[in-house]
Amino acid sequence: MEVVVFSLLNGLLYGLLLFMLSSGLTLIFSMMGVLNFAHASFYMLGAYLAYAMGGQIGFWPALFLAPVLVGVAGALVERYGLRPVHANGHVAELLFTFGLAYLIEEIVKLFWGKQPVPYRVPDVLSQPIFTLFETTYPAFRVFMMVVALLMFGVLWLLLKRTRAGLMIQAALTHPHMVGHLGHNVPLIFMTVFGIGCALAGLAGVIGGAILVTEPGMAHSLGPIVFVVVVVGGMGSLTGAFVASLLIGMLQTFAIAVGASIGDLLRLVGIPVAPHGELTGITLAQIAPMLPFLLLVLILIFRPRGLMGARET
Amino acid sequence: MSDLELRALRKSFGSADIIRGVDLAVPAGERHAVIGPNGAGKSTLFNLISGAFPPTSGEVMLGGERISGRPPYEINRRGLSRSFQVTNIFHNMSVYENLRCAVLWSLGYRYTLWRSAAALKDAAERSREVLHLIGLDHARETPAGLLSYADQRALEIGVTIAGGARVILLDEPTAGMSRAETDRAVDLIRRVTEGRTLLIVEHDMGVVFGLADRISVLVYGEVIATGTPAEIRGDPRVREAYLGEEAA
Amino acid sequence: QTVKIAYIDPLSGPFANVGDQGLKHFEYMANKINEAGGIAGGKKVEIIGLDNKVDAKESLIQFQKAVDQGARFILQGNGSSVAAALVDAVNKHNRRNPDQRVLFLNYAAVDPVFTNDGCSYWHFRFDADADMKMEALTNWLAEQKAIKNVYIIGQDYSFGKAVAAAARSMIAKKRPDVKIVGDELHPLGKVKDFSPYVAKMRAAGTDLVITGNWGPDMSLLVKAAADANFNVPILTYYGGGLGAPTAMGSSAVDRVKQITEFHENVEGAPAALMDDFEKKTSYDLYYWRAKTLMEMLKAAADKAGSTDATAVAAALSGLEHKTELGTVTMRTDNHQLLQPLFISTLSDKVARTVEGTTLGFKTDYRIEADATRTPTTCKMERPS
Amino acid sequence: MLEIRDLHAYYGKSHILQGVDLDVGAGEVVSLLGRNGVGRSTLVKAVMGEVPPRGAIRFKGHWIAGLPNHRIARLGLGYVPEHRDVFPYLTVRQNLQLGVKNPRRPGKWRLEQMLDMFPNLARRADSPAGVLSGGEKQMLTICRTLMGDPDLMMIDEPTEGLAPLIVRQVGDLIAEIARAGVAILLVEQKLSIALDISHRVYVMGHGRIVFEGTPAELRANDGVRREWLEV
Amino acid sequence: MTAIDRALPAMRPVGVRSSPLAAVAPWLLGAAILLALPFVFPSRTGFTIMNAIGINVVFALSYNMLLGQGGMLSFGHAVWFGLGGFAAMHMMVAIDKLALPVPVFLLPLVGFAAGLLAGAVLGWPICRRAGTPFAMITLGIGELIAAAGLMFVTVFGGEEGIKGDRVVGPMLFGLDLGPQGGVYWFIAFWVFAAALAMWAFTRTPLGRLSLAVRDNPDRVPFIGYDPQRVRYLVFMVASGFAGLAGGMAAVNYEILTPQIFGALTSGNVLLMAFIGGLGAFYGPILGAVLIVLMQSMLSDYTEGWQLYVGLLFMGLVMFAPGGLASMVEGGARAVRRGDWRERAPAWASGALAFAVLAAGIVLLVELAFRAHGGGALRLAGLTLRPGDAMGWIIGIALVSLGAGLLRLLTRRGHDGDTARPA
Ligand SMILES: Nc1ncnc2c1ncn2[C@@H]1O[C@H](COP(=O)(O)OP(=O)(O)OP(=O)(O)O)[C@@H](O)[C@H]1O
Ligand SMILES: Nc1ncnc2c1ncn2[C@@H]1O[C@H](COP(=O)(O)OP(=O)(O)OP(=O)(O)O)[C@@H](O)[C@H]1O
Ligand SMILES: CC(C)C[C@H](N)C(=O)O
Ligand SMILES: [Mg+2]
Ligand SMILES: [Mg+2]
Repeated sequence: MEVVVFSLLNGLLYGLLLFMLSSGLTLIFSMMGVLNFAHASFYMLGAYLAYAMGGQIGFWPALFLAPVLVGVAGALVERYGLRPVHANGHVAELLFTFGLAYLIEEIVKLFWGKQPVPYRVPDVLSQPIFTLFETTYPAFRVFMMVVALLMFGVLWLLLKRTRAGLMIQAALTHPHMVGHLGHNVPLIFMTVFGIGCALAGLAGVIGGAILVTEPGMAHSLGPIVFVVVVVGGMGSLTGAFVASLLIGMLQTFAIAVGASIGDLLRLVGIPVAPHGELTGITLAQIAPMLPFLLLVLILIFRPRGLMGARET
Repeated sequence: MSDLELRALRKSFGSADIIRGVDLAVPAGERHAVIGPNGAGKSTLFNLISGAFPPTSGEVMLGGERISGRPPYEINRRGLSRSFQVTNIFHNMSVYENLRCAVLWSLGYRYTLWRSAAALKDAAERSREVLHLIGLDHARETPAGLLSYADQRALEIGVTIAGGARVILLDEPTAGMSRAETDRAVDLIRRVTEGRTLLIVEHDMGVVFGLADRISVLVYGEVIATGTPAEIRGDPRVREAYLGEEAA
Repeated sequence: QTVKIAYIDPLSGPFANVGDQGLKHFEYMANKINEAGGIAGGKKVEIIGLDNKVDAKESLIQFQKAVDQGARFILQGNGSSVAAALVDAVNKHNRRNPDQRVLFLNYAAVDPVFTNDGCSYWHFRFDADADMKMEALTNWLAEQKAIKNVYIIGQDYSFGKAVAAAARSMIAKKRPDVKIVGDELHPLGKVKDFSPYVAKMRAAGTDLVITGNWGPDMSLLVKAAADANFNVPILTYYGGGLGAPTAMGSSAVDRVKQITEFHENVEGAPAALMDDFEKKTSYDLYYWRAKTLMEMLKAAADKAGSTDATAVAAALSGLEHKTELGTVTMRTDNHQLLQPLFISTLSDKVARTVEGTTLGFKTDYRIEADATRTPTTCKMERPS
Repeated sequence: MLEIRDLHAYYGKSHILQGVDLDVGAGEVVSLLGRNGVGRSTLVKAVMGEVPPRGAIRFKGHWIAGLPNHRIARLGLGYVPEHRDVFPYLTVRQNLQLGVKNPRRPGKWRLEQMLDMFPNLARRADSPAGVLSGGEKQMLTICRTLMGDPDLMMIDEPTEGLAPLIVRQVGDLIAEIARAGVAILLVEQKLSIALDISHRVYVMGHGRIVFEGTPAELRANDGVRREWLEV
Repeated sequence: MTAIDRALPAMRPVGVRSSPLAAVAPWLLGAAILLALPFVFPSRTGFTIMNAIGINVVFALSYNMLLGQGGMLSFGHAVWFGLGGFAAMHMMVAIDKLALPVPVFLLPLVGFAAGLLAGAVLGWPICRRAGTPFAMITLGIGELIAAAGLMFVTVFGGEEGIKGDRVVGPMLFGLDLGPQGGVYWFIAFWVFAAALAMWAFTRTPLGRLSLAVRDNPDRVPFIGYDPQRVRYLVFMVASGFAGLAGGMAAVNYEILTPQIFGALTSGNVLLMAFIGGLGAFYGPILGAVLIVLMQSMLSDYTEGWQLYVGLLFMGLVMFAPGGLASMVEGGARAVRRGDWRERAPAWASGALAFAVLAAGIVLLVELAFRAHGGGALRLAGLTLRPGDAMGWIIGIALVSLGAGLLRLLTRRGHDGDTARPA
């Protein structure tokens, strides 16, 4: 019982964190079609900026300023980096962001060193907010969930209300034509990219405090955000949201269950040795690979993802 | 006996019925034109015949055997080849490469990976013939994407006939061509389809009446009339549904 | 001329900070030796940092490079997995190139196998192995009658497994009544949030956690525990450094214990040295054994009057050496260093704090060098 | 309204436009005739900056050569390219909506109006434009540009692939657009319509203007017709 | 994702009608280079690096089969490399344990077989998709195998990996694989053989068809070919050669760890292929050389080497999207056309501008790295300390100068001048 409740909470938390991360990528990858491998790096940037500014101006202003700065950085990258590269197609863009990821990591090391930095949230947020089975639940985690949900809401409106979505989709196949109709495609792309990065930054401000803020943090979250977007379905924000939660739950429960493959097989009536090479592997060990398993299966059996509009 | 035959062919996308029961028989060696208003379903008909997608019901017979429901490459291997309304060639490859790729299967090379393509005499020869036939010898090594529109259309036809298919489907081959180019194209088509079965969609009546042995008129997914050019020209329904006054 | 010493450890990737910290230690100690006139009659020593990303294969590439650049001494510690590969590589190399033999000076890879079945004459270990440390930890546990349920969690590789194995057998011996309620291995350096594990521990009614985790795996673990204020004592191998203290809040005070050969509040720890070290490297002095290692290397080289690997090896094995904390000995039978060990607890009332926090460690026990001796199965073939 | 002076354009090394002068007055319908490959499309592309133009182009008094195309469009210059560039993944309706430059200030052409005019489009209003028939795409592109109510429309081969009946319709539509006060530069193959609806015609050959005059004059001038238009 | 295909530079129909000599010449040259190298770089280090390059050359070429030929962007090519490698490694162990009469020299063949087989099995579901779905599946498979690798300890050895000894079994050509030098000849042989085989592949009907599939997959079914089948076959062959490279790695390093399956390896090969240039067959070779050199040497000179690597990628992608090959081609074309004299100045000034810019950046970065803890920066006599402004000023000056020059040059490059009669 207890375990289930906490797994639910933790799953939810991790899921929402994933969503914060991937929501930005949904814009950049599944709408603009840019395979942005530096996305997690912008997330890291957000965390470090928040840490740095938090020291000067306090957490709350930083909570807003850091993402803005990251967004601006992103916009600049789009304008002076990706835009010229865009003409050479997606592989070029991809490699550009590859390089960018390196760059950002090194720059972070330059300024803040290789050690994790003591990035703490204000005490109001580190207070326990409620207690379940004598486990306290820190206010900050709840705060994070709220922010995530807000992000979802705002983005959703943004995409519904504005024509930007349409223009981007159109521009993917016929950029010139969209221009001929009097729409400033480059500007739209720059803005959207900037917003995407800002979202990553916001995720960083929060994720950095929940996890640890260190130069390796981007690297460790790299591919999984793509899993979320693709599993959710290209161009579908709701999809990304559901996928995040799904993956969050999947992983936490896998750990919670902790049964070994052998046990499971025996459950379904296949008698096997308890501690064989394969049968000895526990779900907990498999947990990290589950998202990718999901990714592969989805792409093979339902390439449009959970809620994808078009096939990737 | 008829080379290509459509039997009670139907196609609907979701709720929209596009092809509503088409029966058509094209005897071997006939040049048969399909005309009809925009959106009547002519290209869809071609897509069904060539296997781009399966019919909702009914069947397509090629030389007496059923081809409907088969994937396009199998249909093509059985000797039916089609061109596209919107030019559909290999833009980054040279004109010559375009043609050579188009002849390979018909010469039985399939997925060969132990012989150099350059060393295949017959393939080279056939490609050169076609190249000459469509009058693009001068552009042999030009990337297809850089050809002028008219030349691209010519190459489209070249790629379509290169495989030596018995039945040829051409979808608006002369669309967007000036009189001069059109006449050249018609001449080309006449030559390359010599002794083959041709099904052609055109809006240029000059071309249609000049080329076709028989004509079918497709309106909203149904064939409302089939006959010789003379009959069709005379048919009031056709005038009213399609030709308007022009043909008069 | 200079004696090149290759330091092969992660300098990039998730464990970069761990590797960097070690590198700074050895560079600092090398400088001290050079300032004091070098080794074997005035030769300067030079540390070459080589990045292996905690990957065994990468390490061998770096090993190749080290040898190519003329290094005859290899320092490595981060990851028994890597160490295993290096031991093998060094053996092969010394067999194939008897004229340019190489020594492996292991300062932290503590899988016991290297000083037992897998031991090599060319390998010397300057850190107490997982068993020796576990002996000490379990001796402490033996007295904690209140503790009934122990949860073991570790990284899924030889070292983590070694720790778990040691814990299981020794607890069974010393505290048959204690129940092992959890025995978990997680992928090395891949887990981002340990909350699920903590939830599990709590659900299992754990009242003591034992872990050999290090680097992010350690910091994230304690952090998750702190966030869920899961306040049971944790017995660690690496709770005292490598980024862990930064991550634990004050809630960890009096709960996180570590077993090490040193911490900054050990009686007899040379304050001047520690201050200078912090000033120069902006790290705390964590690897005391780095000092011991370099000093013993010097001693051996001086004794042999040469820096040739074979000669140094001969001098090193069995060498006795005095440090501020007591006398240490390099066992001849398996090349394992015997040195005093300390069990210490995180505290907020200490003279010296770590990693810029307000926390530091205070000694609970001191285990004398001889008391750490464990039986060995090592049969090493020595060069004739 | 649109003045082009000594316009040159290149594709890589090949010199396509070799100094073209051309004018379109307000509310005027002008046709640009010529064989395939003489450079008519290139001309309009150059005006929109899709091919880098060399020379002077003035629209409503603004020098527009080299401006980004969206700026040009916002000056009121509409462009319907050849080969039907519909947005395949968007529905017909969405395609038309994107034609509108500023949703807050809709122009004189209404979406419903368009759909009435072309029942085919109405029928497909909510299916992706990619599946439209060739002709339907053609109509869609014209309507889409119209939605941004331009003062001058450059239409490249509007009747390509249209059934005779529809060709008439399009002819009428263009005439109607013109009546609504929109100037039109029409690139056409089909002499019949071009000559019917336009006030002036240019004939182009090998990157130069080889004839300029009224339809009547062109009809009269067999020489030009034979040399530059027919076989 | 047609966008990917659109992205790719058209791969020239390699010497479709070129004379036989012209076709053979490059290979003679290549062979000559391979033979000469050991005498040019006789040091151990030389061999170590050259061997690494050799392995990556084969790996990168096999990758270009996928991307350059088939238009398939894969993030999991390391899988086939790794599986081939482990197969060879286990064979090596077996040769030792069971004293099999198999020469280690032939192990790459085992790798090839394993790669081919794995590609055939896993490739079946993978190749059902193209474009982005394909890319993402390969990403997933890569991560999956990488994670699984750590679990199946008996097969992949967990974190410790699997070790082997290459000086076992019968010798071939009396070649002793003990010393690095011996290994070089082994590598050289397989590099040449594999490259030749892969080049031949591009000329076969299947090779040509794969180009067509990359270019316009929708048209292919209507000329009688099944694009999915074409992709699948190309994928298999590419996997095979990746496996062969893995086999070479097994022999060279005598150890393999599951990390080999990781995104890092897959990312690297993508970089090598693209930086080298997908457009020409030899492109990936250049890429492999450059990247291996950088990764194995740069780190010795500076702490910030990854920063430079990052900048280099960004720079190359921006200014030489066609990769190194495209530069070479450009030069060659100019020479053929004989107008290289006119162009030379432009190139020279461009190179100069780059050099200045680079110098500036390097200076700044190095200073920054020394800012905390590090000592002073000594070059060409003068000593710069992060403390004082001097170095920074120079650096910034250089950067702005270089950037300015570049801008100027690129400006002149464009023919955007639009006359405006006053
Ligand atoms: N996949 C599809 N889904 C929905 N409707 C479709 C689809 N494909 C075609 N249609 C519709 O079917 C009708 C027939 O299309 P088709 O392309 O066959 O017309 P056509 O006769 O070729 O006209 P045109 O002469 O203009 O090319 C069109 O109204 C088109 O919108
Ligand atoms: N992208 C391109 N690259 C190189 N040359 C091109 C390109 N597009 C067109 N051309 C060449 O420019 C010339 C003019 O092309 P354009 O499209 O303007 O002809 P056009 O007058 O519009 O005739 P039509 O459109 O009826 O074919 C043609 O000869 C064509 O070969
Ligand atoms: C650096 C240490 C944490 C390495 C660890 N003790 C091991 O043996 O793997
Ligand atoms: Mg059609
Ligand atoms: Mg045109």
